Amino acid sequence: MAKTTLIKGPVTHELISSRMRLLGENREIGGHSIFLGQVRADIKGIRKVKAIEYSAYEEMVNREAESIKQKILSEYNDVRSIDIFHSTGVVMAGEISLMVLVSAGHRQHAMAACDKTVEMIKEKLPVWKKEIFEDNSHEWKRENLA
Amino acid sequence: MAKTTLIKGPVTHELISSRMRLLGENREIGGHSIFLGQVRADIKGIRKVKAIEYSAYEEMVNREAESIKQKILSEYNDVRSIDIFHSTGVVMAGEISLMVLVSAGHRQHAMAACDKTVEMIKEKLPVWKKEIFEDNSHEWKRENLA
Amino acid sequence: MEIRVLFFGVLTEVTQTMFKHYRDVNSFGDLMHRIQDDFPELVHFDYRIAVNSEIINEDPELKNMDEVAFMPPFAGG
Amino acid sequence: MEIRVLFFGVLTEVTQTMFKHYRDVNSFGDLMHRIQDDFPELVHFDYRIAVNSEIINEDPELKNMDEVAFMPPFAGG
Repeated sequence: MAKTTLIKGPVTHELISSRMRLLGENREIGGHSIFLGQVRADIKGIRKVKAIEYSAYEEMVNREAESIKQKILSEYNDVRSIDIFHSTGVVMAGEISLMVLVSAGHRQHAMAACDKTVEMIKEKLPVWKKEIFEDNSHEWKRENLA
Repeated sequence: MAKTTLIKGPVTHELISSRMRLLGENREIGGHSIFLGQVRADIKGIRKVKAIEYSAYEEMVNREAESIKQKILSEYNDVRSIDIFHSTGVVMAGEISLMVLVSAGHRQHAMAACDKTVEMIKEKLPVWKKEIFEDNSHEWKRENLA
Repeated sequence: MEIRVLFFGVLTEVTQTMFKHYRDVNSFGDLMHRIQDDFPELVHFDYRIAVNSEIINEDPELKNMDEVAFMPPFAGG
Repeated sequence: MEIRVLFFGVLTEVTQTMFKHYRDVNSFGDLMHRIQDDFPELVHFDYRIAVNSEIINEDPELKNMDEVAFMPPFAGG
């Protein structure tokens, strides 16, 4: 299981591919459920989002991510592994800021556990986001509706 | 949206990566939910599954896959795209036989629509699987519990 | 009329073939009787029937060159 | 005792800093008063407090070198 949760900058295709290449190693796994969160170019009035700058309480993120994994593993005993990667710093619109990959013996467990992991990340991980607009103004985003 | 649903042999990492590279193009997308079905080395009595051989009613698969996509798009108007790839022929244990990729404006819709798409694939796609064991004996799989 | 019949999955082990042509078919009922005569073991299997890749729920009117598929329960994924 | 205080998210725009040391702190209540005196606008914001990266639900006993974090609603993902 991955130790690092926070990634500086976007979650790159190279990182995603490198995790995917490990998927076939456990022959008891029947399904992988993956969620990728992507920065949207939202329009707020006359301003358009260019990027999001994420900040995090790193020590607490690591502790909470570990606790989420433990909780999911104990709740879904069919789950074999859980990866969580979250960006810090600037992520441009169209780039990936969150990757959750849950592998399980059976598809229903992989999908349910992935959904639950994403919900818990939104609820429990001390991460904040500042929307940066094309005119370089910014706004702290309060709502958690990614 | 992809036209081909059936892939000869496993869904390869190259195919998965090539679809992933397209993800950032639509800036209104906030989340991608991906399901990958993998062939499990199940143990049946004293026999161990080495591979699954998939067969399909190709014309009907294409028609049903299109109908599933239309149904999901009309039910979840936040969904922007749906990819479905399913193997035919032999897929070895540890290889991927199904990829579903749903992109939406918001994460809940991406995840709910992906789950629903996978359920509909299991229910509606005319595909059959024959488990091939390490001793080269085989058995048609009836249940749909991947 | 001429009808093309397809068999899938475990049914191919009963019929030993994936397709078979039936000529001079009078009706769907006539076709079913001839298939049951050729493959009496089919009665032991669960299957649905599609005509031109659409599942039927009642006996259809067949046309010349229609494709009739015998499909055991689906097992994709 | 000496306490390290962290501010996150929108709160850093109020405090103009991500962290601040407080010395000669007598108690959690004492610390809270001093922070409110330094940053009176904090009262207009929603936040939770963590001590050594665990969220607290009641006033804790602080120890020397504890880390106290002011956290607005989370917005990860």
